[in-house]
Amino acid sequence: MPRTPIALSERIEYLAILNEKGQLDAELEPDISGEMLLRLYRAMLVGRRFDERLLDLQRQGRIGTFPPIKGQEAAQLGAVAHLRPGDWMVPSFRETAAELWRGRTLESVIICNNGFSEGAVISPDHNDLPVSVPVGSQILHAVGLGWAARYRKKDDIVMTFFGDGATSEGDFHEGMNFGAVFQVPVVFVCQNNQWAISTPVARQTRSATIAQKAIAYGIPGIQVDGNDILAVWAAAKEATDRARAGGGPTLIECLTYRVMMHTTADDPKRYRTEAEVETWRGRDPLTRFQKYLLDKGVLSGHDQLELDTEVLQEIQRAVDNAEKQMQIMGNPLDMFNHVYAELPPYLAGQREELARELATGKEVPS
Amino acid sequence: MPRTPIALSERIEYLAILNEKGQLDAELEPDISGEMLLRLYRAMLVGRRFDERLLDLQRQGRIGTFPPIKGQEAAQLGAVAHLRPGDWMVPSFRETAAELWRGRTLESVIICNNGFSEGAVISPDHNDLPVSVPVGSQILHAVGLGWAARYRKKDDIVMTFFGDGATSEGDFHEGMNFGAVFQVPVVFVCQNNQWAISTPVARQTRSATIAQKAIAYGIPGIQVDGNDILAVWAAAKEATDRARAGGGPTLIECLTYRVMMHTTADDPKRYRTEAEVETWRGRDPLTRFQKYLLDKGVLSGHDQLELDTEVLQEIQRAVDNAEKQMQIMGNPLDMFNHVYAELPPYLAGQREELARELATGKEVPS
Amino acid sequence: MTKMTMVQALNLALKQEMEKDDSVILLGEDVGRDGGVFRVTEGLMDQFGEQRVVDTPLAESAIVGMSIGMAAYGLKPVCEIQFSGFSYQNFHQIENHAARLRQRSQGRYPMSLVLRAPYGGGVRALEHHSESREAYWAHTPGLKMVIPSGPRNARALMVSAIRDPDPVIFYEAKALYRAFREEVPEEEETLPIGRPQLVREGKDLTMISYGAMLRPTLEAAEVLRERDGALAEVIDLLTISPLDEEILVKSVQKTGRAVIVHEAPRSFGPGAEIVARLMEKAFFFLQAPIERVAGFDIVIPLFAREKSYIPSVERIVAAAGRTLKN
Amino acid sequence: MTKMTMVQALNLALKQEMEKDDSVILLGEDVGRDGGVFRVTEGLMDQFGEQRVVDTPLAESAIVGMSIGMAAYGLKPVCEIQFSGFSYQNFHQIENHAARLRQRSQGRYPMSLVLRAPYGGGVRALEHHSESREAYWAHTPGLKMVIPSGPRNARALMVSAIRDPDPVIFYEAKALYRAFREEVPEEEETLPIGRPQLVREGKDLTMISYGAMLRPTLEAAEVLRERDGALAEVIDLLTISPLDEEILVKSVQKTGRAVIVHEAPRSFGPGAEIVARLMEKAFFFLQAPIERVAGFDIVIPLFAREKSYIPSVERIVAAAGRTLKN
Ligand SMILES: Cc1ncc(C[n+]2csc(CCOP(=O)(O)OP(=O)(O)O)c2C)c(N)n1
Ligand SMILES: Cc1ncc(C[n+]2csc(CCOP(=O)(O)OP(=O)(O)O)c2C)c(N)n1
Ligand SMILES: [Mg+2]
Ligand SMILES: [Mg+2]
Repeated sequence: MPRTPIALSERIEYLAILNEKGQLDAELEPDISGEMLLRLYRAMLVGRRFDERLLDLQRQGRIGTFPPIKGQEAAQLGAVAHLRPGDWMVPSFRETAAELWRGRTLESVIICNNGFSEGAVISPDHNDLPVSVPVGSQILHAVGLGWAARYRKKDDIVMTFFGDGATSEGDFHEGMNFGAVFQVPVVFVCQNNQWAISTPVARQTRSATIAQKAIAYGIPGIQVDGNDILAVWAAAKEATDRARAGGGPTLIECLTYRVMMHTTADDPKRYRTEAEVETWRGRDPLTRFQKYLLDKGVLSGHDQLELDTEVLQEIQRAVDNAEKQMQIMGNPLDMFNHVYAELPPYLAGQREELARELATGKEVPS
Repeated sequence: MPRTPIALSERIEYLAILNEKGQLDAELEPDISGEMLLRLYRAMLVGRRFDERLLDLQRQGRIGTFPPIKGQEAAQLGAVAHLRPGDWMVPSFRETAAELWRGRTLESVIICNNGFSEGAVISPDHNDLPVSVPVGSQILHAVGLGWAARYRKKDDIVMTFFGDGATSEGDFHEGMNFGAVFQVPVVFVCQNNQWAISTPVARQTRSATIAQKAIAYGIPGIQVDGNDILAVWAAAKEATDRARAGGGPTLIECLTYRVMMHTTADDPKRYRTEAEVETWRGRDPLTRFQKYLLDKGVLSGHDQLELDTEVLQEIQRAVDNAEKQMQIMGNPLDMFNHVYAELPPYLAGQREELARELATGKEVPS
Repeated sequence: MTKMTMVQALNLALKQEMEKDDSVILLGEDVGRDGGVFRVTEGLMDQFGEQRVVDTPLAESAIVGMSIGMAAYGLKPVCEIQFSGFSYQNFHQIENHAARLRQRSQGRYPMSLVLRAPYGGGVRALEHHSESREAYWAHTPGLKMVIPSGPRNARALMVSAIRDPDPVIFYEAKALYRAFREEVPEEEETLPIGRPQLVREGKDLTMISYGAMLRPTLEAAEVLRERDGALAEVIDLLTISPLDEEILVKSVQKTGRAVIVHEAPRSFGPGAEIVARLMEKAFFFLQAPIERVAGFDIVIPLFAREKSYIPSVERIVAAAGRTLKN
Repeated sequence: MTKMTMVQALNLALKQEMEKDDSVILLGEDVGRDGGVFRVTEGLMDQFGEQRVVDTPLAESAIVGMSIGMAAYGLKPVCEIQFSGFSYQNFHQIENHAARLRQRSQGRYPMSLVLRAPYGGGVRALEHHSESREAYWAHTPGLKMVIPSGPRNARALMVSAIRDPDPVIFYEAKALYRAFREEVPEEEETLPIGRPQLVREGKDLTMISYGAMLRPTLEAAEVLRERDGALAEVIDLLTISPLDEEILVKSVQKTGRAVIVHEAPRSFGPGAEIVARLMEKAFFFLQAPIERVAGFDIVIPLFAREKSYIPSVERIVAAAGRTLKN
């Protein structure tokens, strides 16, 4: 009965395929069709340009606070690309690229970011949950959805996203634990973008990786270069296949970086150096993937230019569209919608109060 | 950039010293003074006999519901024995033996279990928190206490207890994480007694051990035979020394067993087999330690008998005492004590209402 | 009809709804093998299997968060929180999501979810096992807050709660679980959520209560009749929120006097809202200040002193007496 | 005296108390390096170091639970929850422990703990960033619930809260953070917790409010004077709970009429308790039903429609007008 080392059944690995310069580790190259490669590239491009445009709109006061995603496109798209429409994506709040992949319209994003809940619509042919602001809370919903899918004997799977900061919340722990115990078909994707507002990941947790937290739950965990869409793709393929085959959940840690501010209300200069940001700019997932596609001959310089214009036009149309829609939106009475399936009497009375107030043009009765 | 295994800096080990038959692994035998060995034995005995007596009292309706500790004496005492009075013990609700070690009186336990909050007193020369019923919640208080001790540059340390069930709560996770990030002088002791009411530990978590959860936080974790007081002692010594030396927290998993019902309101026959309980009865920590002490010559058959009588008498005196005290306890107005440092006016009014009601002997004004 | 305790009646409701609808799933700590610490779910795992009666690990936020996911998928989870004193561990899941997911998804996802929890004192329980804090949920838009007062309405309300498209917090008074039996019909019975019931007619005074406090309130009404000849009308809220004040208002318009009885702390408690509603709609009929008989604004004491904390028949009668004197 | 925003005034209070008493410790998400997302703790880490201004990992229950341990040790933690909408993650730590540890330890351990959280709407914020749910805390025995209405009283109340031996939930209206400046004296100033303030004298009507709603209430009072010649008395609660009704009762005994204004949902909200207190103590002076002007019983909408949700001057004037007509 001496001190015996306990052998762990979980192995934690690191995976990278396309390096910072866009050079390929050919042995590990996943088999992705040319069509899919181009879809992914376009989606990254839309994610990037739309993010930039949202920032302009915010600075011009045409939308409210929003969280930029720049630099995290590969982590999102490499993962979400494995979902079928009937699967469930359960986002946090910084997954715009993934949401757009899942059929959310650019318009709806703008509308939502401008304070209209009408923007919080989910693409009718996709089974996703809306953006979730309370950090980590959505992880549990993913577990419930996965449980339900299995109960209904469907092969739907669930993918949920969260940040490095989220791993400190109790809900992360409870979600991972329930997910593991019930062996639900869920892929837990952590976008470790190194920061939670002003808190660096080293202060968020003392563990060397997020991936190794999987050991606490007895499930597989893997860390990937999250700016390398091939690595994310490969890890997510394994995890989604496992989930669909009834093999239970996986934790994927995507090492990436929040290149921009936390939200447009934040000023990252207060807490991190420009040098750090520069380093990570050098690891940009989009240019890296571009180089790979050019090298591979899937994309030509000409295609690239054409795509750029096309994407910018698409975004412009969406902005115009959204702004037009918002002009006719805004009946304050709509805020009583969807609170309950049916308005209870006292609340119906409150709605009438507001209706009367609006009708009298805020006239003050004397 | 291939798939690289990630090397973990944490090693998880298992420790046992005194086997089920009370046989010693002499190489690992910790150096404990004869006096301390006897103190520990006596404390185990008091813990055991008092628990049995409480059960009688409960069955006779002389106290309310309570959680028996039988079988977990070694896990508690081997750990808590390393604390100095000025240290902090932060119990869950099933640490009566540890509480008594820390100077809590038998009387106060009886009084508390009979529904008088006056029983929730902490020994004046020990710095402990009262029993905490909300599972896992106390772990965070331990972290705060440890943080405060370090801030005050004291070498006080903190030891907190919780069950296997508690490890599923978000508060366990948040506490371990904060403890690790802030490197507080806290020893986290999990009494893995195999059950959380009717839930077996295998359904509580998919990880093979509780100890390996330490890896998620980047801190040392160890699993010990919790019915072997020497193993618990050795592991706790290492952990308390580390904490006191500024080396941060440790997670100790004590493998033990809840031999009795969860609380006196529970009927374990509904969910577990008598055979399982029998197996564990065979691993009793008290008889095992007794054999060791007899073998070692620290205890004689005669001492043993004498001690038995002494302990039973002590318990009887405490029961008599407590019942006497409770007869003069019970001014309902006391329930207004300690809610605030000073009673606010409206609440003072409520106290007066009750006083008037009591004064009129519940006469109904007509 | 069989005479049933509230535990049995609730069990019947769950069983029958589960038989009818395979989207009804029970989950919680010890609800399966053990049948729940109060035995409300007894026998259901045997009948429906581990897929429909799910013993979960010990984590309230997860139980509720998982239920939210199940409800979004279209199931009808009925989750148990072992004691309402531990439902604060999942407060954020209820406030941030259960109460809002319908709204947050613009009506896309239903949230047919029942959270069952035993509440209230009177059973010599441990610390944190006796609170009555329904006002937290009642103040949360998007939720429904239901508290039955006996076996028969508990069964009917549970059936309605399970079928309700919105999240229902369903508090069960521990003190009532086995306190008395009532005839409960085998055939289906429902009660509308959001509708209080007149349970005793009167003309001199309106008494409003719910849950475990209904019986002492009724007893008090009887004392008033016998002793003073005063006829109290008694209303059982059943649904705390959304509160429908119509029947309360009508009654007070008739009697001009009201006493509200609950175990919850008085300040900012459910009684305050009832006073405010009656103020809004029946002010000109009021002949005396409305009285609140409630728990004190203190931590509910351990059980040795609980009796002085929880409203007694005497305390209710005394309040009614004051009201009637004006 | 310098003219300060509420953010600056709160910063001053924290700074001065930290200078005086090394047991005062700040902790929370982004309170250190970043100075807090609203900059209330700006510069304090530079001045006091990382040991006294502690950036924590992202976990609200841990922030509060750790603060409870610190307070039991004798420190005076002032913890920040980034938005009150995320204080439900720590609800159980507050309800189960902060509000009770003094009582649970028979007076052995103090619980001098301040939980700061921005609350309320009006700043075009994200979902879950605009709620006003002070009633949850107000209904919890053992807590104090404080909401200042401007820079000067925010500073004074924060000092008092830090020195208070009991746990104080301190809500800061985001809408007030930079809305206006007030003279704030450099020298120490405190305000008693538990004491509302008469901020405008009148005789025809009592208006009761607090936090961000105080200013529109005062504006409404001015409109009433100008337009109708009606003189409204205005009371600023400052402390929501424990609620001291004395000054409210005196005022209503004089005016016979009252309007209560808050952002929180109307049902089971703070206004209900005020109505109930006035019912208890001033019923026979009331000449008209008390009006509540409050948030609707719905999820507070995203910011595009917030203006119709939050009580406006017009809405307050209208309610006052109805009250005065009776
Ligand atoms: C429960 C909760 N606490 C605090 C916040 C405020 N907040 C929003 S995002 C954020 C940081 C999140 O960090 P991380 O999880 O790493 O995600 P990232 O922002 O990097 O994408 C914080 C503290 C919140 N939204 N929810
Ligand atoms: C937050 C919370 N949830 C539920 C309960 C009810 N409860 C009391 S003890 C217990 C099981 C605890 O199991 P474990 O942590 O293993 O401790 P043990 O009882 O085995 O000592 C449960 C579910 C509680 N007290 N607190
Ligand atoms: Mg992050
Ligand atoms: Mg256990």
